[in-house]
Amino acid sequence: MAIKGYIRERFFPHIWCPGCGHGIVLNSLLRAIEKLGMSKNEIVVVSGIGCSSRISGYVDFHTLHTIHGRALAFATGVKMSRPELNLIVPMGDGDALAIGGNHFIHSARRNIDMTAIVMNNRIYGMTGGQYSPLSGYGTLATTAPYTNIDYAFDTVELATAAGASFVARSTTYHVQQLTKILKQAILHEGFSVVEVLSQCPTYFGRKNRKGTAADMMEYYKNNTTPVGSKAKKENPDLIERGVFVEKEMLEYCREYDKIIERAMKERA
Amino acid sequence: MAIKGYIRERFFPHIWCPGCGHGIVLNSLLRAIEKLGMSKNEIVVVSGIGCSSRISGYVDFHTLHTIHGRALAFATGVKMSRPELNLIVPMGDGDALAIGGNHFIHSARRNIDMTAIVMNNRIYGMTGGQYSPLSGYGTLATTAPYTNIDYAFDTVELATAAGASFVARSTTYHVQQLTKILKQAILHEGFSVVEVLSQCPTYFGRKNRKGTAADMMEYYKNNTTPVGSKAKKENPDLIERGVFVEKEMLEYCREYDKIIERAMKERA
Amino acid sequence: MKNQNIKFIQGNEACVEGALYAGLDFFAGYPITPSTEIAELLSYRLPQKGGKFIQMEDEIASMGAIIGASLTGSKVMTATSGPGFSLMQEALGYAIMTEIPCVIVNVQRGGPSTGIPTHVSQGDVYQARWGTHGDHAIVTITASNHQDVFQTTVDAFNISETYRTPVILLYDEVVGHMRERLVLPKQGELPLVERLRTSVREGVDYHPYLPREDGRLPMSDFGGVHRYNVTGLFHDMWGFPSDNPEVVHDLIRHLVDKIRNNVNQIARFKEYYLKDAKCILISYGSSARSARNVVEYLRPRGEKLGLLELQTLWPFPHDIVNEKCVNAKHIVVVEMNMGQILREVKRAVERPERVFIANRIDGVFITPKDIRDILRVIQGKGV
Amino acid sequence: MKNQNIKFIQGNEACVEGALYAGLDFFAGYPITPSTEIAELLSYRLPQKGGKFIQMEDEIASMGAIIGASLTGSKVMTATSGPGFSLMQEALGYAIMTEIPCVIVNVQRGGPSTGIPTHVSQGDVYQARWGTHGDHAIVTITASNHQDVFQTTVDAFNISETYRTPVILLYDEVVGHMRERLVLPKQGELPLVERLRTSVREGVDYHPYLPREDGRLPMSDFGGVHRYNVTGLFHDMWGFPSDNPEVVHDLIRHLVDKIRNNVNQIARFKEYYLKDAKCILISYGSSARSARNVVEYLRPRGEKLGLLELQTLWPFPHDIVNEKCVNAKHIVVVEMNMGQILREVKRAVERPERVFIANRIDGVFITPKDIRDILRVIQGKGV
Amino acid sequence: MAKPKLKAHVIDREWCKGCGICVHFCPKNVLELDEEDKVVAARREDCICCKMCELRCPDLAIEIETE
Amino acid sequence: MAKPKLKAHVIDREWCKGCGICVHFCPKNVLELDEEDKVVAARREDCICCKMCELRCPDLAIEIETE
Amino acid sequence: MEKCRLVLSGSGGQGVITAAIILAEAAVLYENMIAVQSQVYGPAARGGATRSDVIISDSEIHYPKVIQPNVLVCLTQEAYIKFYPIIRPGGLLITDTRYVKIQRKVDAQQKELPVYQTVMEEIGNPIVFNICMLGAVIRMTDLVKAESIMKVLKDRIPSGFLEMNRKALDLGMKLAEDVKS
Amino acid sequence: MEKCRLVLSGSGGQGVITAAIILAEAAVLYENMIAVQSQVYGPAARGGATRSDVIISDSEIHYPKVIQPNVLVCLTQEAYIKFYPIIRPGGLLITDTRYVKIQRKVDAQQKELPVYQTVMEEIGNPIVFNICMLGAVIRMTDLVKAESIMKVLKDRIPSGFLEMNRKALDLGMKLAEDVKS
Ligand SMILES: Cc1ncc(C[n+]2csc(CCOP(=O)(O)OP(=O)(O)O)c2C)c(N)n1
Ligand SMILES: Cc1ncc(C[n+]2csc(CCOP(=O)(O)OP(=O)(O)O)c2C)c(N)n1
Ligand code: SF4
Ligand code: SF4
Ligand code: SF4
Ligand code: SF4
Repeated sequence: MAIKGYIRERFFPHIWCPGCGHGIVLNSLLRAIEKLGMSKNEIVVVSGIGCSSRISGYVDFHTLHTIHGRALAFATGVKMSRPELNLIVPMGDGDALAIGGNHFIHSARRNIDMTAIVMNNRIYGMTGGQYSPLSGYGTLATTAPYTNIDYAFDTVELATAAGASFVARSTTYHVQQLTKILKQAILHEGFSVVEVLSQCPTYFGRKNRKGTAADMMEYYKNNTTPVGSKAKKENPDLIERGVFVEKEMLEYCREYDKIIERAMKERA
Repeated sequence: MAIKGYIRERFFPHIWCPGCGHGIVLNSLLRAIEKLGMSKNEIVVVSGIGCSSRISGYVDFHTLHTIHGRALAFATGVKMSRPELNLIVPMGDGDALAIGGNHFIHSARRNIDMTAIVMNNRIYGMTGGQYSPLSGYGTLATTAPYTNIDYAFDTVELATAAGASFVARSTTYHVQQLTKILKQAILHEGFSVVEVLSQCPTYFGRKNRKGTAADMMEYYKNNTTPVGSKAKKENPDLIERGVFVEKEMLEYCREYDKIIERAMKERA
Repeated sequence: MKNQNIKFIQGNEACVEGALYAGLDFFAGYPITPSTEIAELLSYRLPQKGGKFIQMEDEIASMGAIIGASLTGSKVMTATSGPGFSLMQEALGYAIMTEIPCVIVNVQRGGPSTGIPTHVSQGDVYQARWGTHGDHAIVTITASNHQDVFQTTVDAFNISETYRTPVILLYDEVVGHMRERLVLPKQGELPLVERLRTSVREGVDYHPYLPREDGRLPMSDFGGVHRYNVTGLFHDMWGFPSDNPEVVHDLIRHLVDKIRNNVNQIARFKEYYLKDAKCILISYGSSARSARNVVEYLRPRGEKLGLLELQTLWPFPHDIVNEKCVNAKHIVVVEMNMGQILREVKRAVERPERVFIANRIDGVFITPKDIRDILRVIQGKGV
Repeated sequence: MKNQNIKFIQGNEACVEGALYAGLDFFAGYPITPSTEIAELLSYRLPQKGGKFIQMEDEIASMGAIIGASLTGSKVMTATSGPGFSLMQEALGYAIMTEIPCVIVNVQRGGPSTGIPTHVSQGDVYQARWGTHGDHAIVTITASNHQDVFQTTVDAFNISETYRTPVILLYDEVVGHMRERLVLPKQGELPLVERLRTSVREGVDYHPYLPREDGRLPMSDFGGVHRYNVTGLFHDMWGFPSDNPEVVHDLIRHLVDKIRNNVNQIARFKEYYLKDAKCILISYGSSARSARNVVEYLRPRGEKLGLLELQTLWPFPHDIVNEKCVNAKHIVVVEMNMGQILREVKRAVERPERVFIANRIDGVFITPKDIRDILRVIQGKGV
Repeated sequence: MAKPKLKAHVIDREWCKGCGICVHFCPKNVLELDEEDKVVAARREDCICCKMCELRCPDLAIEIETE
Repeated sequence: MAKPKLKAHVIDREWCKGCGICVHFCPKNVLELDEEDKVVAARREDCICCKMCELRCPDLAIEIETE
Repeated sequence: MEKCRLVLSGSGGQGVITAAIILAEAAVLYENMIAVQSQVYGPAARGGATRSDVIISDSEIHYPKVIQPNVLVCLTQEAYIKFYPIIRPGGLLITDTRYVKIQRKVDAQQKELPVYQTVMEEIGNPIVFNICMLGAVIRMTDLVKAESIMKVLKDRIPSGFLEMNRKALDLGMKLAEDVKS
Repeated sequence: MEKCRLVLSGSGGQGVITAAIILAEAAVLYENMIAVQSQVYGPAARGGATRSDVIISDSEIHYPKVIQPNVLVCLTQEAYIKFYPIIRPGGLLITDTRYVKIQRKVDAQQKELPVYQTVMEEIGNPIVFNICMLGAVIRMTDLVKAESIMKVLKDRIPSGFLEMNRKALDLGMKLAEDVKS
């Protein structure tokens, strides 16, 4: 099916600003799903609140637009009662890691089968440009007029430490890699985290003089490198892209099925 | 001052069960403070809710017994407005890492100067023995009658990934090491995490047939090893003890003081 | 010989029995005294019937999980007490807005804040009605003994499915923890309302938020043949966000009226000796037991005393209460708070100056003597 | 020439000016429309005076942080809107129980749930009163123009310090976002209530929870010379947990009575043309602007119309409202919800059948025409 | 497989927001924005059908149709 | 420094809950629980004043006094 | 029958609450009487004196707590001191000789039974202490039959332990007879 | 004076909201009049047609929104289509020739000004488009003096840009004169 077959065209053009990286994530995600040849009815997209979370309204799947930061908790309920469904949970960096941080690490710990996409634009877009836990030290935001003194999480390290069995990172510039990674993440059985370095030209870009959307993507082009590349050794400031973790681990819903078996046996 | 000088004797004997590890943590903490020769007025102890959190009522410092999981958030307010105070935040494993997980990782990320003590008995004691995010796969609890399928966090890894600048682990058996580590943690400027493997003979012990409190401590004696010991290489199942992370990083309150300087200059 | 259908259990266990009888499939919760036994027992019982139990990281996540599960067609429940109930308020509003059936049990303990966790109280009555932000309506039910706990739990699921609304089961520590007899009804003995599923076939345009003539909203299991959108924003009949004033107005009216206009159908209550009662006690939950004791004690002693035991607290059955009380000289609300149902009774009856309160707010279960002493004072008899 | 004390700003900025005037030292918050400007401006202004701003990971943490900071002697505030306000309810109860002064701003938007985030509503009035679990009392204030926003913000800090209670500033999107003139009072022009600190000297036994004869509770800055315990459990005069029924009873009564008994001291309101008014509009917040417009429009046209603008919503000034309304033929509550203050007015006045509502619940700011149209119907004049 | 031959740049002027991403990253500089800030294939003959514009467009507004 | 000489095992029978931790871990097996489940120094002469009982007691109920 | 109001008290580990539940359950399930059982919760209950109330009757029980027990069992000194003042004058007050030193002034029929001692001597396992005490109680009050207690135990404990419990129950009943006569 | 009700509309980047604020602020701070400004928020405002309302008066303003403007400025076609129906019959409707094709049927004095074109030709920087438009508005309505606008700008923008803005303002006023006469 052409990717337009996966969207709700009547709502386009979407509400995102010109050049918003979230649109590129949408673009990539649709292509990944198309390549996987999945049917619309087997996909559930659960999102929270934020510009990024509006993505759920645009895709023609089962879409659950929840409350800020809690998407993964809702998704857990959906997945546990319908394990055959494929859960995709796109979240903004604030949604996933500020207010939603606890659900993020606990979902990872349980290794419940779903794909969490962190659309990281390093800012709160929807509310107009406040700093997020991924903005990083020294950045400017409407609530950090004297520059931000908060350190940023490393999404990859946090997800890994919390127990996610698939952890990857890409950017809105590297759309082909992104599509490929999203495919792997969706196929992976267990909790997968894909961080996408995205751009908010309207707020993060303007506040931090990062130029146009294209300029911000240029930055990702020039300041990232494949995982374990030697470029990284020469220049530690480079951000690594690619798959960081991919391991076989018992998946939560399957484990629970065993519990049910045991419980029913005991009973009989 | 003798350690009894640091407690509120009128509330003893305390409410903890016979053999509860929390009492040993109290014992060690008092000795650490005594060795540091700190005055009672410079210490603020903030706790949440749980058996462990009752510790705040027994020590003769400024004590703030808050709500479940939020101790670090309250402590952040205290510390920011009175940076000269020493903040100690003892929490149960559920308090710190179930409902409190988000505040835990964000406090670590900010590297705000306080000492978080995770009194890890792998169970919810106060509510009577439900599993916690540190119980671990295969354990029994009142809410895991068919054994627990949740994986456990590794507190040390999680704290490290979140950005804590001091991360250590000890046990209620290794009281001398524990006291030493608590001293270091309190002296460290930045966010320090000390996980103490503690015992709840009443619930975790009983449910999981771990024997008496002494037996549970024997277990810690026999199944832990100093960080990086080669015993670990030979037997990967051993739990490492000691200081895992100790690094110099800009501390949050000091950073904020610089913000104030800048703001005042700009204004003048 | 032992009757397999008779059990001697705690109120919390009776609630579990009721939930399982009603067809509970999924429970997500976070332990808290005095509700924890509900989670503990369900972690054991649910998988035995192929259902699922999960202990989440907190109460917010628990609400999220049950809402998600309900959307796929499961009957869901969570259980908590005051502090957890406060945390659930945001997600509760989401369930109200999206009209997703779910049952929330709040076994009340003493508040505010951590309060007295192991002592009884009925202090969350108003929070159950107004705890979440924005205009809304909600159903809240309670009970005073295990047979009624079972029955009202079943009712809760039925009402939740019928009106597609969260229902709050507002029990209290005394009922939750005490043990007494429960006679299990046979399957089929109590009517069960199953999820009303859409009859719209695959491919035909399904409107998840277009009520039928009878006001009911047929559902399509999430993940099924109909793909639609669910959002906590105001939304149109397709479930898509809208700030069109007409859409907003109609939705909020629908959400509130579907409950308000059915106040009498939702009303559950019991009455004792009301016909000729000069003085009527109005009570609910465990305090109704003490009130009942007082009535049974004073009737034989010649006092024209009656008891109206409320089970449905919200929507408050104003007309019913008013009508029952027309001839009473004194109306005394017996509760363990500072007068929450008292407020409603005063709003409900004519001549509110007839309405008094006999309460206790110190964590101690109100005794018949407490009530009798206050009664005498109200009746002008003095101590 | 420009007068430095005149500003043309948003209501949210007026709130910030008021808070700084009142001596705000510490703000912790989490962004949410339509309150975000408060946080943004304070992140810039607070450090300029040596104060501190922190953006926390969520609203729960924000409440925790301001409570902790207040305990050390700081004047503190947070700001949010519906969804965040729901999340704050548990910690709000803690501040009530521990009697720690703090100011919580809720700039209301359309609910329930995510609702209509950028549109106006006044739907959180009852939640402000009853949102947290357990019996309790709370102060809630609002305003309709920037001068009053400034004034009520200062009041909020004063009341919070005087009674050692959280105070809710319940503004709305229209007032928060519109820009109009604010004339800054000079320092000293408005009285400020500073933290009442204990006079007990070091070493002498200090009782953090033993009220003085006048009912006020002197505080010792946390981290100072007096070490004591603070807990959300019921506690004795030293702040240590107690489930002694007498202690519990006295504490809950103290918490509620200190507010209830001072309802008239806490009451803030404004009145226009009430003396001879046959029809009285009662309104608050932005809707009071439309109501005022109606009064000013119809008076010259011969209608005996008056306006009672409420600023203090909780504790609700029943006696004042009743007294102001004795001679009115019609009383019309103008608000943007389904009748929350309407409920209170009906409870307050004699002959509640005189009370009507003119409201709007579709996210659109109520217009003078909306009110005039409804008025005619109420007066039996028809459309 | 033979390299694809361009049929058309299918551009949805309603959806295009003129962000310029496709223009910026087009390896052959085929695209530009017109006075209404909508993308146009100014030098379509140079197009090598790499489809990078299509893959990177945040608005799904441009597609490369090949024969 | 000369090794410390024992003065007394100071035991608070009110605080001791008889958990047996000190008894179990005493390297010289000095301690035991009496019939009331309170700790007693049954073999005080063997005590080497290592104070491990004191450091591990969850109830701050035992102290080693040295001269 | 008149309502019988019992309070069983002691310390955490002694199993008084289990005993109370077993007693009430036996009455309800096997002698179709009405019974209500409740207990004190919270940290207070963990250390210190625990208490469990049981009311047994043939008619509905509304108020479920016991204010003035006519049967009071105290298995620790602390419990005795705390609860003897509430017993109904002339009521039955059972204590264990090992744990409780009784006071003469108490207006009640005080029965001191060497329950613990007997259990240790005859069975050697303190785990059935509470069942033995229960035997004494039912023998003295004739509230429920021993068989009913055993039926309840059958549903609750591994069959391997039934024998020991039966023995403890009988011992308790025997102790009661001795003091009775 | 009679209340003057203005609605300035256009698309996100054009700075109509800033213009509205500057106008109202000038009236309040430098000509001590009463003014209220409000605007539409939300995603709707980001894409699509933004709108800002200004009321200027010498007496108190209670109801702060504009239902029927007597001055309407539309800087995009979308805004024009959306808002021309609300203008007060006979009111002043200002549009930019580049962005708006006006419709004859509208009952208002429609003034089409080549604001954008002029700015680009004379100044070459679209950033002052809104100020130029503002110049036209104040010249046509005589609501506030150009000096007052400049004073507001002084407090808002780096002094380096003042000159350019002054020029834009004058150009706007000039454009207004041309159509006036
Ligand atoms: C409980 C709650 N708090 C705050 C908000 C306001 N809010 C909406 S989205 C958002 C953050 C958006 O940032 P992010 O998640 O990074 O997504 P983005 O908009 O940048 O794509 C916030 C704070 C809310 N809706 N609910
Ligand atoms: C909001 C809220 N939810 C739940 C509870 C109930 N509760 C109290 S303590 C606790 C967990 C205790 O476990 P842990 O933190 O590990 O400490 P421990 O008791 O084991 O020392 C829980 C769930 C509560 N008090 N508040
Ligand atoms: S504000 Fe930022 S994140 Fe939101 S749509 Fe615009 S560019 Fe994207
Ligand atoms: S229940 Fe466990 S954690 Fe709590 S006091 Fe007893 S032993 Fe300690
Ligand atoms: S990338 Fe898309 S939206 Fe941007 S200019 Fe090209 S076609 Fe238009
Ligand atoms: S460790 Fe302490 S509490 Fe335990 S037995 Fe020894 S002295 Fe008693």
